[in-house]
Amino acid sequence: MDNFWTTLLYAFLSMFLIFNYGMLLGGVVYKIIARVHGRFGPPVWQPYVNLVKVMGVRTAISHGIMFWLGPVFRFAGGIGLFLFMPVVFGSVWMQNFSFSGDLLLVIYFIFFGQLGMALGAAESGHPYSPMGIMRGLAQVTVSEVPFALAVIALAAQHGTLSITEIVAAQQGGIANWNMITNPVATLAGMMAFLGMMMHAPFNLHLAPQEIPVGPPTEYHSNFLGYMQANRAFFASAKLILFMNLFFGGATNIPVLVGKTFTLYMFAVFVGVVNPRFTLENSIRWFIRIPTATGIIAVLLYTF
Amino acid sequence: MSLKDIVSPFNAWKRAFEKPDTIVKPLSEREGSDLYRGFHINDIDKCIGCGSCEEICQNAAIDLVDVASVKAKPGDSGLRPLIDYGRCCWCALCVDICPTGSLGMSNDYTWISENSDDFRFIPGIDEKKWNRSEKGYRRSAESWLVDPNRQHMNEIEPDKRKKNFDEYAEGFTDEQAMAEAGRCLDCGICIQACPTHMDVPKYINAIRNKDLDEGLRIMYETNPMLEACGRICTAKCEDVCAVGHNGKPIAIRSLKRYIGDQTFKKKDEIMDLKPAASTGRKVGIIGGGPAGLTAAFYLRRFGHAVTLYEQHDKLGGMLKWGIPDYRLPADVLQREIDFILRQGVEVKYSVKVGKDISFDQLHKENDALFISVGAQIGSDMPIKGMETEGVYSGVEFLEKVAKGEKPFVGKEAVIVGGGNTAMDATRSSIRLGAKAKILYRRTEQEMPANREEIREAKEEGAELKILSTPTKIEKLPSGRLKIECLKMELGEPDKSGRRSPVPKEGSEFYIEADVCIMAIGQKVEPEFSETIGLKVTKWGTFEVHSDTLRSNDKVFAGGDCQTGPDDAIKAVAAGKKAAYFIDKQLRG
Amino acid sequence: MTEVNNEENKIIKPDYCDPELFCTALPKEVPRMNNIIQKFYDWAQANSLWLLAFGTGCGSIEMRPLYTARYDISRYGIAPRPTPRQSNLFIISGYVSVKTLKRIIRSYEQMQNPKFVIGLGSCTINGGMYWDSYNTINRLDHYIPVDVYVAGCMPRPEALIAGFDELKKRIKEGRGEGANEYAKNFAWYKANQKKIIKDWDMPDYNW
Amino acid sequence: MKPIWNDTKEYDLKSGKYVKIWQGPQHPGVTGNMSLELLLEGDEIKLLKTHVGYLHRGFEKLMERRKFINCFPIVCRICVPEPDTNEYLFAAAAEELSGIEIPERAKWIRALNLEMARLGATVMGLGGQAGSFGLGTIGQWAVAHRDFLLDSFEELTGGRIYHMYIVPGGVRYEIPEGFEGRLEKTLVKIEKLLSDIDKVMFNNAVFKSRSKGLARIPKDWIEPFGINGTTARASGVSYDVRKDHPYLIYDQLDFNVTTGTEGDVYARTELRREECLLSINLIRQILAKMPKSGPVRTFIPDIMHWKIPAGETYVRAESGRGEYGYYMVTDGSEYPQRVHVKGPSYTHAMSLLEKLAEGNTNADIFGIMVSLQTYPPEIER
Amino acid sequence: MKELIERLRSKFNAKNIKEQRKNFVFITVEKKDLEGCVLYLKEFEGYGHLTLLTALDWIEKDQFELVYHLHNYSNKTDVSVKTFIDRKNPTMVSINNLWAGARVYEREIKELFGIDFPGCPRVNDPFALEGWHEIPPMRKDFDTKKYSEETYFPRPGRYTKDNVAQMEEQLYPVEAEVKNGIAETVRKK
Repeated sequence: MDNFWTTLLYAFLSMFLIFNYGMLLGGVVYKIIARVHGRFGPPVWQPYVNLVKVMGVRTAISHGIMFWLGPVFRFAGGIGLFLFMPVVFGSVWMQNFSFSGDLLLVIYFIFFGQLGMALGAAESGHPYSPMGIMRGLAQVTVSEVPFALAVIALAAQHGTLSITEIVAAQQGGIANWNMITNPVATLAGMMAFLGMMMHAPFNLHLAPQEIPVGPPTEYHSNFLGYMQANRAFFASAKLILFMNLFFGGATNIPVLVGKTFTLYMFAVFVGVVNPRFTLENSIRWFIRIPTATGIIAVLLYTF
Repeated sequence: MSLKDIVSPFNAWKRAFEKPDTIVKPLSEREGSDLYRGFHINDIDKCIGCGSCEEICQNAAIDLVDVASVKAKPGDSGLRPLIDYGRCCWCALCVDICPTGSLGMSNDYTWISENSDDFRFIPGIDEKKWNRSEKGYRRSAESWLVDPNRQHMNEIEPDKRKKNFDEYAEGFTDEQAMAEAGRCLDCGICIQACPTHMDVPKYINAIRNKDLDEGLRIMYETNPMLEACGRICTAKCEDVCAVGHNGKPIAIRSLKRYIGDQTFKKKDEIMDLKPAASTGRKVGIIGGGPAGLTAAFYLRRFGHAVTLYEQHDKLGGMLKWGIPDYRLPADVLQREIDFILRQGVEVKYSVKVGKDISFDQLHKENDALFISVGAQIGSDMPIKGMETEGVYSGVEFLEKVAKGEKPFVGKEAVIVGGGNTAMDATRSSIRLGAKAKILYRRTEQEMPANREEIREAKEEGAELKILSTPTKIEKLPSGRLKIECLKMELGEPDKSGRRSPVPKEGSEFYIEADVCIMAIGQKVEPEFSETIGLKVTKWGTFEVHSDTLRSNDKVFAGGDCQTGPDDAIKAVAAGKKAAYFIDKQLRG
Repeated sequence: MTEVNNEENKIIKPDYCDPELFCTALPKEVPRMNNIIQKFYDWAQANSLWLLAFGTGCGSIEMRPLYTARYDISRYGIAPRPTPRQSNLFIISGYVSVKTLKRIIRSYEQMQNPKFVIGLGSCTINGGMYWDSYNTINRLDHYIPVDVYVAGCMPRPEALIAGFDELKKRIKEGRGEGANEYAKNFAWYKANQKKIIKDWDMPDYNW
Repeated sequence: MKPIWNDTKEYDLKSGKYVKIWQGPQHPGVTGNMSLELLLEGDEIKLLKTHVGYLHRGFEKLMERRKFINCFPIVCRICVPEPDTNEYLFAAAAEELSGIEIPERAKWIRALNLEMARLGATVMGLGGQAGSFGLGTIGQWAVAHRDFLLDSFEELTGGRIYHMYIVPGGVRYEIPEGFEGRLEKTLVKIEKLLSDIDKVMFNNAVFKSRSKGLARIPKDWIEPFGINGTTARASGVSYDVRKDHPYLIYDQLDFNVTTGTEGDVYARTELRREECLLSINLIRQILAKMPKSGPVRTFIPDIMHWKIPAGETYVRAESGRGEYGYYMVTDGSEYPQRVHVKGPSYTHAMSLLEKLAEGNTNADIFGIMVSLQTYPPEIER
Repeated sequence: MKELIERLRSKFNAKNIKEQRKNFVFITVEKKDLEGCVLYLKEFEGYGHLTLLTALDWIEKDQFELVYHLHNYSNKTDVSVKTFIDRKNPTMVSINNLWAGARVYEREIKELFGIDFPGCPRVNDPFALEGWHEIPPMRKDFDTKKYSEETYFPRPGRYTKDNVAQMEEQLYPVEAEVKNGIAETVRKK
């Protein structure tokens, strides 16, 4: 980190790339889902058009300062999550900011956005928003538990809380990936991953049938634009995180694309064919299976 | 919950590798099915503007509107349906009811507009992209909502009826009348076709409502000779009947007869006509035929005193003397005339104007005069042998029959002509015991007689010899007649649209018969015309103003003596018109 | 035998008029910018139509095939949204009863400025087959501005897709200004609405 | 004795323990255009009230001022997914009162039409049930396959949604040539779909965990709540109008009424799949046994002024959702004195749903509604 | 069926018995007997299913008619119990304690016909209509077309022509004048 400004520049560049990647990934995944439905699906660039559209909406209603801080918080959460992870291991410009305890910060950032949304959505006054937030927070919290346990197991395994170091430890072939070296933690982590990716069966909080789109019910215009942009960020950041933690990170961009896409497809693969859990079901499930798996993983490395 | 339950759902992914169900180009790939009920189309030339579609539309989506390019003509109101797609529900009842089958639906279904007022158009007139669509919903024979078959009156079988002059048609039963009335679409296209413009839908509706008394009242508004007309009318209305375009027309005449038959006993009670306030004016009517009687009836309703001068000893004119009893029984005619007379008409029987009383005297005595003497003299054919014994004119023959004289017909009678008089003569001669043969110079389609008459005549054994005309009649030594004839062929259509016959060279032939009845037309008695000094046309009819029937200040003329020989209903119309304008003139 | 249970139910009264949840400010016209950015926005608006998933009448039965595999309108960038805030296209699918009209107005007013309305079927144009019903409004354009009408009863999904095309054209030409028209003629629309909705128990404008 | 449905509890809204929300009418999680007034404690429904009337068009009033022949295009609008039942029932009531006999072949074609409509509606219902729990994939397939069936309808009747094919006196049109073959192809497609739905929905751990035991209807609720159709059969009451009061030609077809035992959402959904298979079976039977030719329509006397003698009757038919009934009273004029339409879900949506929802979570309410097959237009008409 | 009818006749003085189909009968009872009759049918004769409950407006007789249609699942028969109530002050006993479904029917009838059912829960809540101030719409004296035309902006500028009038005008104006002039004289008394 010889020159702060260069790093910052690189960070912006990678942010730009990852944003576009997230957008395109969304488009492609919709197309794939559509194929299962037996149709063609929207064009790949549709997320961009949607983004321009919402940004071009002429009026916007704010319900107060917290209301518009919600998307900002969320956006910050996404960027925060992204900025503390090495995107391409060993690359100069996609290294981002890394320090020894960044894994903890990352876990925090995953949650951060939801909290911000909670404040904003509560301000909106629409009953569906708090309900969605309530469900969303419960969902995130409950999937954080096995995730945290898996992270603890990893930390115990590698003796570090730095993502970069964890990635570094996994270099040198598939046999070194945590997926192989620590399968139980990976299992717990991947189950948590399902819970975080907002696909069925764990997407009750934004289900249109139960409550219209959940937290963002009242969000529109540029608020929604920020949230959409964040979604692209957040999704790809999460993918990168899981790739880094369990699947050996990426050393170049094709590997990055391949791994993250596969990871995303995993969530989609499960999501398309399943209905949603209700919240109790989902909490019960998370407490039971993934958490137990996580505890086993932790126990395995503690003893 | 088993492992199977977790794994099995992933089967769904195999659909990802199948061809999607999506229609790639929905706007061009999938047109409506062959039967699709899309936007309307209308064959403007076939459409008669009857308004059945408007009537049946429960959404009030259809309006009948003026169309510049279509003019009203007999059997076509000139209006065309305009459809509001802000109302239409595409049920296609309008298509299913359409009597002509002109209305249909295309299989086109896209019409987008920014303006809600756009969604109206006249199918077939306004240019739309589906106008010439071949596919789409059309009314088929089975989906037509109207029964194409008409009810038939029970008739005495031809073999029995040809033995006597009894009325052979029995009239509708109640069920038949209801069924037949039920076929009527209430469109009213027939009203125009009727010379006296009877409110046909109204009285059919009365039958439908089982309110025959009202039906009778409705009919008397336009026609006081309804019982006679219910039997012998030429039923022009049925020719234009909307249902007739694709099925048999409504039996309007029979329905009229049905009302008459059911109500005649209580006619006075039903009609309950109070004498109108007297105006103190006097009107004289010369000739007690349908025109005269009609005029008399309505003039009485206007409150004028009426005197009828009749040369015979019975009223009825041609209805009495020209129509045999099997079609119009004498008592039916008589009871109808009696009803008119009960309105206070003074009749002078057996008075021939110009002989028994002078025209000038009448002219002086009355405030107005209506001449309805009819065309009583049979026309002659310009051929040799007309004066031969055994050659009658149609009217002469029928008059004899009507008087009960039983004229000689021998074994074989030849009737020349194709009108109703010819048919009457034919069937009368059959009833008198002859075999009848009809000579007509055009084809059967062109015959002016009613179709039914022709059919029934044939049923009774009349032989039809079309495209033939007599050229000479000779008396054979055996006492029989030899009628030399010529074959004809049809040439170009003339002004009236009928194709005129052209003689075929070298096609002479002859037939033998005992009598020959010339039913080729009638004319007004020339001696009478001379006595009254009215203007006379080249056909021998009186020339009067065509609208008001007025010639000079107080003389009116109408009926056959004005139009030339025509049917009874025309005479009724003339009588009515005369009554109206006489009244108008008398009131100033 | 008859046990009369006459307890007045306590929670039934809908408290529509919670002043905290409504804004009473009147709508404002937001004019179009006259530049290339506006053109770009118009293009995006046209190609990303989010329609409000509110099945107001029988037409909603044909919306399902549209969203789903057979017709798949997502190909054209059209997607259903469950909340009026995020939608910019309102499809009035057929007849509108008075009770629904009230909800339509609320939903419509909650949509944000460039907003479009498609009137589906005869019923929105001139009353359709319910022209003489005491409970259905006859002409939609008297209550909210309508951009495009699609004739039919029901219009086929294809007709609706053609309607979308027409709407896109209109938006790209810059004529999809229903929201501004509504703001401009607010008094007229509101008077019409109030004529129909007898017990008007909400603010005049719910944004 | 206080009946179970009358124990109105009171909740103190001011305590802050409860939240009251209105779900619908503008809400994708409500079948059709109706709204639910929910009182929630957390996620649990304490009290539910349904509000209908958003689709009230006054059909019964409109019919009173329409002539008999003009009523048949309007009745089908009462039930959008399955309009044919309405058309049939109106025609049947009018025919019974006026004493019109319809041709034999028309009866078979009517039955074919009804079964096709039932199949389409039930397939879509299955998709809706999957969608109500978030399994959109099945919804996509099901609606698309219903659309294939609509193509057949379009070919047979000329209309896609509203067929207006069954008219008083018979049916409008002869079956087009080669129709049987094309219909068979669609049936095969739907059979394949049903086997896929089996795999993806009925053998789905998540679906089972959500729907089993949800909104169970005990057998002794059937009568007081007036439950019918698949909802009643899922609780073990074998009542099917086709079997118990055979109309048209159903007495000449060979079929059994399937019943469930559990009476929960899963059982109701499963029974609907059985209904689909049964409909497919019946369509095949009908096509095989139908007389091959003959008239399809008798003329109605006096079409423009069709008068039906004074009388009254109630006719019923089994729709995809249960017993549909028409009560018609005539007074001898051209207009019906009164037509009352009894939709199958009339009581389901109000009294039953309100009772069933109590104690379930907000998230399940849509699933329950779909499983009861509530359909607002037939409730308020 | 015959015995059932006999029992109903003796117990509740059932009149106007009309067997519409075999196993389907209409009976009419007095207003006061109605509740007892349906209760008897439900509890003792097995008619446990209330198929429908509806009302009819006989405005000429100044009466409302209520129809309770009951169905028996076991022997598959139907009985329709009808009763007439006064149109001036229409009230009827509620049967919501017998059938849960009846409440909805009663609410609907209350709204659409204005027949009151005291004791039925939520009977005064609006059912299908909102903000309705006219007479109940299903009553015969309510004219829906007139109401619609007065309330909902009918489209101006629509016109239609009578084809008979059009032909009169275009083809035979003089005769039409004659016809009308004459018709009057016959109608004149």
